[in-house]
Amino acid sequence: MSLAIGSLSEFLFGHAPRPVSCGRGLELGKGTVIPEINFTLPAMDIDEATWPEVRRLYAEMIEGVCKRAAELEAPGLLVEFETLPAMTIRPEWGREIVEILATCLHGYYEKHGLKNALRVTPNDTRDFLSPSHMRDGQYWEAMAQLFEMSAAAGADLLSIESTGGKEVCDEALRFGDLRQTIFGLAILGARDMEFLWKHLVGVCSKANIVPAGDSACAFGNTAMVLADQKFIPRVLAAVIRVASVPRSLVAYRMGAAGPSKDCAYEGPYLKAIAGVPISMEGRSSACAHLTHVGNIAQAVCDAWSNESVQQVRLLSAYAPIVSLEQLVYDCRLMNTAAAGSREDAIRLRDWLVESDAALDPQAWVLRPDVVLRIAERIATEPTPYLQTRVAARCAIEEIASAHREGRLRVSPQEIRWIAKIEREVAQLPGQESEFIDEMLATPVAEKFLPGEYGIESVASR
Amino acid sequence: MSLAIGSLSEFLFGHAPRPVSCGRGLELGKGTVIPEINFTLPAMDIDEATWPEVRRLYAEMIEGVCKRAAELEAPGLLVEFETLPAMTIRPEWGREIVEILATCLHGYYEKHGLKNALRVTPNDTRDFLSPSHMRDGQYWEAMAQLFEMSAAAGADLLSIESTGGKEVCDEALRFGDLRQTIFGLAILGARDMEFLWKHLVGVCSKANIVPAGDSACAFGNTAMVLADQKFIPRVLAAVIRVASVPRSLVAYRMGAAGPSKDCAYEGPYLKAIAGVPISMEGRSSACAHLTHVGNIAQAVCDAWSNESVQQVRLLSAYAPIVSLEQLVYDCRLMNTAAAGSREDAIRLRDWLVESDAALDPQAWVLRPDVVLRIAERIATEPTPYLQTRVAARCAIEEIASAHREGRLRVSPQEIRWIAKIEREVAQLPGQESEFIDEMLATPVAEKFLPGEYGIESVASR
Amino acid sequence: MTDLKKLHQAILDGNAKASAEETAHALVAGVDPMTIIEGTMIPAMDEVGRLFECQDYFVPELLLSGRAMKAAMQLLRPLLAKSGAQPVGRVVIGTVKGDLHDIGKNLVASMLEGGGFDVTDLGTDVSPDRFVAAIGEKNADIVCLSALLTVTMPAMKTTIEALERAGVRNKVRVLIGGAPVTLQYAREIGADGYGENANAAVALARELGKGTLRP
Amino acid sequence: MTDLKKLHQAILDGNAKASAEETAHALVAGVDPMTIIEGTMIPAMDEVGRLFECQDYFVPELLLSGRAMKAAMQLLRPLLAKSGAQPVGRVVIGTVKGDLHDIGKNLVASMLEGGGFDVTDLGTDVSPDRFVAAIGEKNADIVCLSALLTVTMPAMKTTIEALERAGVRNKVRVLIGGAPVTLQYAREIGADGYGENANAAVALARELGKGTLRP
Ligand SMILES: [Zn+2]
Ligand SMILES: [Zn+2]
Ligand SMILES: [Zn+2]
Repeated sequence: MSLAIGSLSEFLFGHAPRPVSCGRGLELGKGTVIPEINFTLPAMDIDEATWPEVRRLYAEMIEGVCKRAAELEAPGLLVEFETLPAMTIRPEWGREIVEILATCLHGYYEKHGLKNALRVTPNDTRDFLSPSHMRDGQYWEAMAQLFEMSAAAGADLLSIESTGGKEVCDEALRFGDLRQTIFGLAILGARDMEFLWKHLVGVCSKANIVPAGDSACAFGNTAMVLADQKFIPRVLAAVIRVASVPRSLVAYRMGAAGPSKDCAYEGPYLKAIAGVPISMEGRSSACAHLTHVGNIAQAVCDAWSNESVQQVRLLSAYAPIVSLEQLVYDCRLMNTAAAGSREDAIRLRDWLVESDAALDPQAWVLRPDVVLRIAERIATEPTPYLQTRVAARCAIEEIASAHREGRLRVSPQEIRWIAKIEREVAQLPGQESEFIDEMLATPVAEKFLPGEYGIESVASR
Repeated sequence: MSLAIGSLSEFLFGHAPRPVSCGRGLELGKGTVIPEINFTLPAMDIDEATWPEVRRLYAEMIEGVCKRAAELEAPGLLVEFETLPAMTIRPEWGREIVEILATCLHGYYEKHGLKNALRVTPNDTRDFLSPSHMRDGQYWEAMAQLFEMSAAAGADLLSIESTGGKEVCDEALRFGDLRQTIFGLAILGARDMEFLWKHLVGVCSKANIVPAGDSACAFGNTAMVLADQKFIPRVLAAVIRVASVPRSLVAYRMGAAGPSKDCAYEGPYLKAIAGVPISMEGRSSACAHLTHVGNIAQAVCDAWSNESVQQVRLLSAYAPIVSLEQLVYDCRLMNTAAAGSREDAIRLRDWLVESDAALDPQAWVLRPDVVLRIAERIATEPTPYLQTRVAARCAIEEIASAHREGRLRVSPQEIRWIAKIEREVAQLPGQESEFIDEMLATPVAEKFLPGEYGIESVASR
Repeated sequence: MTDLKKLHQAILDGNAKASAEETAHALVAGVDPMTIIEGTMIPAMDEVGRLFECQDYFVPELLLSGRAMKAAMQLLRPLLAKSGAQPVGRVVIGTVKGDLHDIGKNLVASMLEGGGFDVTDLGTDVSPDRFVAAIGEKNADIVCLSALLTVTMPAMKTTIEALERAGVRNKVRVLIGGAPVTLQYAREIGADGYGENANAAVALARELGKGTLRP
Repeated sequence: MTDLKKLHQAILDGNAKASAEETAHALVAGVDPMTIIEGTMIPAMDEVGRLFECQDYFVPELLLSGRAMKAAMQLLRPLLAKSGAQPVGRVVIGTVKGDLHDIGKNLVASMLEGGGFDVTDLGTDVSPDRFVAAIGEKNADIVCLSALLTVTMPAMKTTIEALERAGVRNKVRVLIGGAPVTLQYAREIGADGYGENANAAVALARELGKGTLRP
């Protein structure tokens, strides 16, 4: 597999080798960066009694952001609806909201010419059971149903932030255990992605809509948030970010087309390897989580997102409208720079990069040059596990050498972690089956059902 | 009077001809753009019973933003405390909050090396009486006392958003009456500014702190918000913005040093004429009011602000921390670009400008080239009234010609307003005394007390 | 009839002087006052309303047309039977205690007046007692409370409680508005309605006038 | 004494195997169990706590040291009189109904364990009834409720109401946390405390354990 993006000068915001057309006239990766807005409910119960109010709130939110997008003459608008658990478990509820959103979006396209599309992201509820059932049972059934219903009710793109492997990774992150994290990502996560995205691509192709992409949110972003609270080292979070790339790549191998999910900060790698347009978030999503990659995350984005914000009132307007406005101005700046020349776009990209890169290893691994170097190594490996192994190894190598050369600052108490991670990566088995056998023999095996990931249990071997 | 900024290539963010040093190591206009953060209480009563909670909230807010500023290694931090009415009327309350904020800021300078300064902006309560008493009475007394107390309690800069002339302008804005607006700004406002800033500069020089600047918020921003709601034409709001420049300039003539107030969008004019560093806000202050100048407002700023946000919880953190984080990343980008070369800084400035300028006359009049042209004309006039007259005339001329040349879009229903404004501006008297006599003979005279503005009433002439 | 076309135009132009002159001409020419009102003035104001709704007119134009209409009415009112001159409703409006912001409140007040309401504007920093007193004096149907500061919002609740204690809460509909105010908050404090902006506030007052709406 | 220095180091390193080995050596060499605990293990864990507080240690190091301590204790516990082995407090913890997020909750749970609490983790999506039942079974002093979604926050209130109905509210202190939760909210629903992050939650549990704090 060779990279979709061959050189640094082609690695730009707004441009993707495989652009996507979706919804009502919306194009991603064709030269213009588009704002992607996501919103959620304020603190409230969701039940029969409050359901009319839930409907009213979604109608109010979508109307607010569309109205402002039209007033600001946004170049287009991608709206993401991420369901809440109750709306996946009871898919009819999810469907109702999809319909409300789609109706408003159609209206704004017709009345105001606002190009737009609706991305629906059912919340992955399969871990409501413990251990999780990934491929059957009531939670899977309801979620599968919601995909179909969303496609029928007006979704233009389907996404998910799938959680296969999370059972194993949550503990691993707390204990800073990279080996167990990689087991969760590359063995369990990648297998679940294969199953899930095969299914999702099927649903989309029947409905003639776009299978967009997944996010290693439950892994990479959990690590990022823990690192931001100084609970785990940033170097570890940075390595986990890169190690999550092969898992997220599986979606594209199975037929997903992008744009990737906003909170998939592994996006630049996905774009470099698979050529798909990517959605990113950074300072724009400070409302959802604080970050150390606020600018650099924007460097090669095709859609620019706020991640999520509740319908709470700020002094000016509701928070989703505030987010929308900020995204539109950010996109204006990028699109204005790019309208000058490719050199200008590169210049802005590089300022976004340089303003963050040296301060945090999590930013460093998002440098376009670093991304291309590591992506190339990932692309040469045949399986998600081997890709993940090399991804982790390259990531810690890049960090270590940048730190040695004085180009990247690593805080004193993190320095011993560089050697620790190098050691752990070096000890990862060369054979996937060996790795699986080893992990199945530890208490980790009690946390998940091997069959749910297509893995034969030790007993049945 | 000649301009402090002689050419477009010197008109840059981060650089001001007359930089300001203040607080603990903070420098404005010396090459680095600094974030300025402002926060306010959530919905609550302020009274004896809630006062301990008010204190707790301010302590929580300042700690939150300082902590994050230190984590993100902000190049400095300007904190603005704008009092609420109850804290001006009872200045001891205002003083207590100043002390809480100053203590925290001192601590972060000492422990984390975070350069910082505290701007205190007492809320102008003089219009609690109707008609307002501007120079005596309980409200003036309390406000004057708060200035002194703030200086003693740890304020590093004093500002105000003074309201002299507002009595007349509020009605004028509703009726789209430019003549009456100019009376409020240039006759009443300018006289009040002279009285007020003479006093303020005195307080600051005694305490050896910085008299910063004022804002035509009650005029220009009221017009901007009304225009954004489509209640008044944008061309009118744009002309009022430029017409507010001479009033705000008075502060600098009286000895203010900057940085100007964030919400004074007339800032670029102040910088061009008086050479002071300016604080600006744009997309960063969408939390406080929506805007059509989200990027262009940033083009020549020295501090970059969020205007104000309540202590409400977002998914990530409290809203002031979210604002702070976004400001820091915006400053990083500007400072990174400027670190390259002056040409790079100009490039980023011009993208910020071009991305907004053509879409709205309010943006157009903030173009650095337009600012320099109009500023030059303002600087040649001897009095605030004549300066305002020429400012309004030049503003509508610039808008009309840019629209004619197809460089600025004006919406169809606003076009007839261009001619209307041109007519009204042409009819403004050449003599200030004539203008005053005329207005004193209308019902407008019932709205204010001439003596409070140093104007002899008709009776006593 | 030519004269009445000019009156129509004077109202559309917001020209109070011309409006009064043309009305005077029409009266001299013997036109019946009700014909002037129903045949010309009301259609002219309807046209103004339409122009405002489709965003061709701005607020100043709306308000100036209202003034022109008033100027004409001052000549006509003495000639009319009392019965026909009922206002759409009686409104008491003010910015609540501790809050000085009045541009939004004034805007709503003038737009309500333009819409045919009898409006008593109590100004800013209005105590609950003054609201209670004004409701009695003016026999108001609707009370509009405005607040721009988060720290003065609670005074809306206090004011509504004062209306309850004074026994007048049931006689009036309470409408609230201002930047930090939400529908949610309106419900919490038991207001009858919430206007997101001046347009919405006036529309809501009309609805409340008809007695059809409770949130 | 050399051996006990090694035990000290094993706990600092979070090396459970070495920690157990060194403890076994010390016992064989005839060192009194209470000497091992009070002279070495408690000072070692205090050192770990200090390193964590000054941000030299991260959570994984804290938790691994806790594991190393536990491994040693497994050898020592049978040799101790029952009286000395009281936990700091008994905690029941869980993510409330409808919410699946558990990383924050798990972090708090493991840090509480490391801090000497007896922790019962009910997992995620825990109904009010299960909290009530667990409090009875475990004779808990403290209940920790976690929520990451704005739409599951109200379940915290419901849970506290259930504790009241079941008559156990007065027996326990209720501590809440999670991204959307605020001190304000904790007060509103009558919780006893709010932890802004895992550190704060553990510190608060310690305070509550001493019975000193009510918000
Ligand atoms: Zn996510
Ligand atoms: Zn998301
Ligand atoms: Zn202001």
